[in-house]
Amino acid sequence: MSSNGKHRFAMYWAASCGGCDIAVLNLHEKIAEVADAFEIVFWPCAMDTKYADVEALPDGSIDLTFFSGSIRNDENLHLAKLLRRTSKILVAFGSCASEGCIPGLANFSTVDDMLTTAFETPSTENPLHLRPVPRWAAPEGEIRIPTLAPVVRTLDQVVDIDYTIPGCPPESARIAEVVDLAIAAFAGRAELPPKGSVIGAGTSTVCDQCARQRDVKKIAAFTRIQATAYLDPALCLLEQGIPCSGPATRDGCGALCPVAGAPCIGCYGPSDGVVDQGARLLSAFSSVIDAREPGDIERILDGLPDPLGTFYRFGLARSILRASRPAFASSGVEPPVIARAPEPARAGAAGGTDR
Amino acid sequence: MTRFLYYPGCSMDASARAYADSLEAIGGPLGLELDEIEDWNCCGATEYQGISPTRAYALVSRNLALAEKQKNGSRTVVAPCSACYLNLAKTEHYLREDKGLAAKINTALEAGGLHYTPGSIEVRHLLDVVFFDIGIETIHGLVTRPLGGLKVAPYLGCLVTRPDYDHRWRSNEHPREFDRLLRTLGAEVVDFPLRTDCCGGHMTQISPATGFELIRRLIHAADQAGAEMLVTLCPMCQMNIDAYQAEMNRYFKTSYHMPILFFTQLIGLAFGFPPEKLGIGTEIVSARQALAKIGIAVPVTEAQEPVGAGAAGPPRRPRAKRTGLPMPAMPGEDGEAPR
Amino acid sequence: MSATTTQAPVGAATDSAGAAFEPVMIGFTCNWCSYRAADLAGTARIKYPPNVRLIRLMCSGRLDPAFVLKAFAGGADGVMVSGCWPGECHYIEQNIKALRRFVLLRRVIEAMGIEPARLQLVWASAAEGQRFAHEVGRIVEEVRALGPLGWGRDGARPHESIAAVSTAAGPAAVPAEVTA
Amino acid sequence: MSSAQERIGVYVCHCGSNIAATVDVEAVSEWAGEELADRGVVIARNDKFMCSSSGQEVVEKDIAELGLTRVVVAACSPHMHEKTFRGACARAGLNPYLCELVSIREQVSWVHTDREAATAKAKAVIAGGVLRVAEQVPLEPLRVPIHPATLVVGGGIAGISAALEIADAGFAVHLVERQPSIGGHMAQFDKTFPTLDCAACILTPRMVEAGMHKNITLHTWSEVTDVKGYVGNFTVTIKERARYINAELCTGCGICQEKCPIRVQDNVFEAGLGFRKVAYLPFPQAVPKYPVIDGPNCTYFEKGTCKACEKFCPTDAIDFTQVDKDVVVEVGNIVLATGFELFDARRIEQYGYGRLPNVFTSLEFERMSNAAGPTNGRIVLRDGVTEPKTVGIVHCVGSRDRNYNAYCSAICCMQSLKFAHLVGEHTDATIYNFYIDIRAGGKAYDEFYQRVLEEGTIFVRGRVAEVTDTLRLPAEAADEGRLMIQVEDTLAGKQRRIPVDMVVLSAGLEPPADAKETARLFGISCSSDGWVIERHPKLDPVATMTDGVFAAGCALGPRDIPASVSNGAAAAARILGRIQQKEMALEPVRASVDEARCSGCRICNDLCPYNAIIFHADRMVTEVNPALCQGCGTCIPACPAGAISGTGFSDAQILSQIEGLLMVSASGQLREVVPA
Repeated sequence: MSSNGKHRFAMYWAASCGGCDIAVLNLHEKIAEVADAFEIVFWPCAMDTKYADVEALPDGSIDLTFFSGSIRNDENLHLAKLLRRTSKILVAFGSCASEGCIPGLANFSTVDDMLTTAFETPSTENPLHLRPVPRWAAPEGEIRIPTLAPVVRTLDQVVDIDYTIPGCPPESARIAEVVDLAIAAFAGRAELPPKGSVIGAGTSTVCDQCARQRDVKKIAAFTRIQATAYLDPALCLLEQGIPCSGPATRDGCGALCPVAGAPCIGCYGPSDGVVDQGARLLSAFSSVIDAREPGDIERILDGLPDPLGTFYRFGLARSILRASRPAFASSGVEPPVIARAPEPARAGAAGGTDR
Repeated sequence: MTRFLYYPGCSMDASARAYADSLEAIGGPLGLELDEIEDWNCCGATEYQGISPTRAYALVSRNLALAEKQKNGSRTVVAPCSACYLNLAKTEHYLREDKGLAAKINTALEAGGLHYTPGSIEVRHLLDVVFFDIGIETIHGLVTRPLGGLKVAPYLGCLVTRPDYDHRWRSNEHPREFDRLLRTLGAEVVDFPLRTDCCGGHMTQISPATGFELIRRLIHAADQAGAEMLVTLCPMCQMNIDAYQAEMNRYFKTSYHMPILFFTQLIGLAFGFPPEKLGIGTEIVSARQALAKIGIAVPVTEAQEPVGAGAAGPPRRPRAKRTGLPMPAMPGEDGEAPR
Repeated sequence: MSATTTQAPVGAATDSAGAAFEPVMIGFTCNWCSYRAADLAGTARIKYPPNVRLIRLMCSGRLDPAFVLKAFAGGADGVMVSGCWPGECHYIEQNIKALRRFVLLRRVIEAMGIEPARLQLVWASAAEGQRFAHEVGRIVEEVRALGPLGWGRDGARPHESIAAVSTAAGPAAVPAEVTA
Repeated sequence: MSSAQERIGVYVCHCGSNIAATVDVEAVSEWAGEELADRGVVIARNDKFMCSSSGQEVVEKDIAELGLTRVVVAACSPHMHEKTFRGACARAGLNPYLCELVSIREQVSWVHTDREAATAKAKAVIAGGVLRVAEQVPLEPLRVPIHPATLVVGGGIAGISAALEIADAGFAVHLVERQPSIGGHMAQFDKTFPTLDCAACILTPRMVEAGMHKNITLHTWSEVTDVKGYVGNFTVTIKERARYINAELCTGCGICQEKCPIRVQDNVFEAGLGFRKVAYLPFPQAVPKYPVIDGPNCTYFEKGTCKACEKFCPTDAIDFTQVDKDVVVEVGNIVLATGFELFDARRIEQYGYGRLPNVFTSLEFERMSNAAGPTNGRIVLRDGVTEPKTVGIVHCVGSRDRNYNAYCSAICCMQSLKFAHLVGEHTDATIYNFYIDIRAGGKAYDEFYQRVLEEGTIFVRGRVAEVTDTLRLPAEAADEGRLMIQVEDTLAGKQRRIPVDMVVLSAGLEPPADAKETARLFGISCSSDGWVIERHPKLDPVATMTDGVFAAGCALGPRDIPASVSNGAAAAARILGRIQQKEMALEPVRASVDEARCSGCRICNDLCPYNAIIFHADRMVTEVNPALCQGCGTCIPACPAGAISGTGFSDAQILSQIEGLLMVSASGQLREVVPA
């Protein structure tokens, strides 16, 4: 509670594209309500508050924090721990914070590969082969820039979180609902959902909200949408051989993409109780392909040129394997033996345990 | 056009001159391109392996090494003679199976600046290539003078279908592929049960009595089946039956006149080539009489034995008339047993 | 998103004590065929290496790719999936669906840097105890040759500390509070 | 982590020395007690014989006194004693499905030699069991009603025995037979060994009994085309092929057979040695007595002419307009008594069957020696006239042979001895039997062998290499026209060439050509040879792995008539036991859909061969019908939303078992297992 009776609100963007912040701004006039109900203490995208100001805040003094972006470097981790300390309710906001999202796809490659791609491609003018150096003893003093972690991690893999809002970005309408809920809850007019719930989304999958007509699935060939001569506007995309992640993705977005004729790419993450969204897609798609001989199966699966990219586009960092072997091994540092206590398990909503 | 490496073997330009001539003639229409292996050497026939196997394999491997070096786009060596085919095929197989032997052989070959990588060369008999690669459809298309029901007994000899490492033939003892080829030429193939029985090999030198009995048995079975001639694909079998038929007749006091030709000669005839271009007439037991029946005139040459009165061996047993109990059906393509 | 170059196996084919590396492997079997083949190998006293620990499912079709991923992530060096021969499935054709999932799953783990030979499929009928034992032996030797996968341990796991990955000269001091 | 609250008992069995010889059982149970305590293990014991009543009592006592909520038994295999320990838990008041049997005998001690590695694996397997059992939930077996009717497929002696046993107990039987009459192969024989009973004399009374029995419905000239449902509730479609003879009107007088002008070779009943008419009854004592018209060979169907049978039929029973008819029956259990087919002797070209006229097969000889056969019982050569002076009988044709069938066909030795006796009885020929080992293990079998020896049959021990008509001169000139048997006489130690006039090939037994399709139709599995696989080769020989489907006779493998009859009776006894119970408890392993999470994406809809997955278009959700679901679980991992779960093998149980199995390193140390 701030001095003028308003609740404190903060939003931060770790390794993200800023789309989540824009989605919040996208509340249009409702943003004024937020301003009325909350005193915004820390929002780097919208205000010029310094880290020191937040570090000075007592524990739990920020009532509601939306933390978007995944944990890529030590600065992200530092802020995650700081905001955990200072926030009463810490929400993993958007796919990056909850699933790893597009930044999480970096887990396929080693940090070294990334730096090479960034600094030493033919189109880059870098004759001295310079690379960013975390510490540099400049005359004025030591300059420090954040250090890349070998693998990207989600917010709940580094700190304990209270809620998750999925989506890339979360639909503004869903954000509005959460804001209303928060305002009502703080005013004592509503009950906060159990800790660990997924809010701002449904409990079924995108298919539930998709208007396309669904029939028994028997896929003779996978194709990419741009390669299909004719796309039946009314029929389910998967049945037309387009790899649509709708059946394994939580609903809440209103099935915007399939309705618009584009396959769902899974940005709202797995539905309740699902351990690995990619495994679900992999199992579902392969179960219904129309082939019995290994050769035919291989031929049909060649229609999915990039199974990893298709199945783990948003959920790689939270998947069972989390990252490719080279990415893990690239750290080169012998990991400390992890204490027996399992790390903070993400208590999924509606009682679905992590198992 | 199918291109192969060619291992002629010693008999092709000697006792099996007719085999070579007829192969030469039909090579064109069949689209067979046979590049002879330069500086090939003897294959050791059947005896050498009995005396010293490793040295015999080294002798044969030299041909394989030469073939490997000469690769003309094909890795297959074709041998028309069964003995050469089997020696080459068996040696290649052993080299692949036994690493130790391959090493020993290669040290020997190094002396001549040669080396052989096991598995790099495939060895096949001429019939195998004609039947499976060229195929009876193509051959049927090329037949201009069908052999008009000439009764032939198909005789493969003992080496081609045994041990048949890569299972090309449907059966080791009763293969039917040769029958289908001859039938495509328009000949009538008699039910000859001794397709792959022994012709005696060199037995005529070691124990004439045994050799003659083996030859008699083949001729007798062919005669009983009503054949007018035997057809073979091995110079050794052809020579044994052709050259020793007279002595066998004297030994058993029979008067068989059973000519034996190479299948390439029959193919040549069916393709319309004149007999003399196919070496027909150079056989000792003349085929003139049999071929005359189907309108092919064969000039007389001096090497031939005076034409007998054409009397065959002992009278043929009458075919049992079908009054008794029914026989089981033989559904296979040409009386072939189900697999 | 093509996978990066697969890393050479992290551990050599012998573990620290110099003894031959003993892989720990999970084997999924189906109740009607491959599990009974394993039992038959037992009653026939056919010996095979002890590295594979079997899990009984009602059918190979019950196998969820997530189980295989969990096995690898949990420290298994190899996974064997087994079921009835196509056409002999107790549930008529459910092993065909297992085959479909296996083919796609193998592509996914290969892209994640796990050698495909660590995940193998074996069909074995209830009468093939000998074959089951032989296949287990073959697979164990193939995985032994690949060395430990070590996904749950020795580096192939998201260690909590953020090690400075610096390619330039100069030691990378790790800020104290950053480590977990 | 729910396992923390459970109170788990671990019981490790020595199984005498079967387990203890390779696994350090004490160490393992001690380890389980200590290291798995924090996973809920409150007591860990080991016992010489856990499955003994004393062993079970220990479990029951612990459940009562220590308040155990889960039990893990490390012993043989769930297929052996899972029921035993579930029973013990039930008796102690613990839901039986909270008990897990993990195999450390078949899958550890018996198959590994290194004691340290085997002990380590035993620990891992137990850890897997403990973590898994914690996730198990109490279940109740599914009760399904048992339909009292039974389907018997195959009208041979095994099928007839099963049908009669069940019908005599007062329950309905549908007996389906592919041929026009029941009787099977036994009807073709003349005599049976070793008693030389006339086959027809002992078989036809049973056939008539079956034909007349009020509880048996015969479906001859028929085939099963479709089987749906599950134990206790099968829906079977039987295709009754058109006989073109109206059974109500036909008196079985046989005039149609007599007047029918067309004769064809009878390759079924006469084994190709005789002929039959197109309108025919396979043999006089056929049951039912209605003939059939063999459509494809009938002139009427070919050219629309003839109809001789119709003209002369006194009761106008001929009806060319008949069409195949599908009959659907409801049954509770099924007996497969589909019998055998003879090995096709033509496949062994060296024996010349099909090429050399005087080479016969065993079934041809059976027909020849049968008084009602084509030669009225006279033993003659293929010309139908000449009596053989020397006969060679060859054992093991196509059996005990790596190139054909590796197994021994069990009955050919005795059958060959019978042939030798019959040839001796009908002719004064010299008889040779070429054998590898005489297998005469049945009652009075070996005595029959001695008798045939004393009757002068010459036994040559060796596998016949070739039967040929090519003779070797001059030695064999005298045998012109005869057959020569080339054989290695292993007792005399030399090759022999024995001239004979007639050769009888005792061909082995093989499963019917369509054995694999039959297995697929009834949802059972066959061995690679094609014989039906028993639920347990020793202890459950007439049941198959599919509940409600039993097997009897040669469908299970080569066996003689007494064994086939006892198989039939055994299968009948098992079924009668089931019918008495009126209902049956099925393993509660089923899938179910959480409709809240199901989005109706329909990916699972086509995955169930038992059509247990139903889609409700109105509510756009899918449901699994527990009655039809067989519990294979294939739909569970296919659900992209994770909305389908399965009892007995849930995700939680298997994931925990994986974690448990990985807790122990190859050398037996506890490993950090970090839940990924």
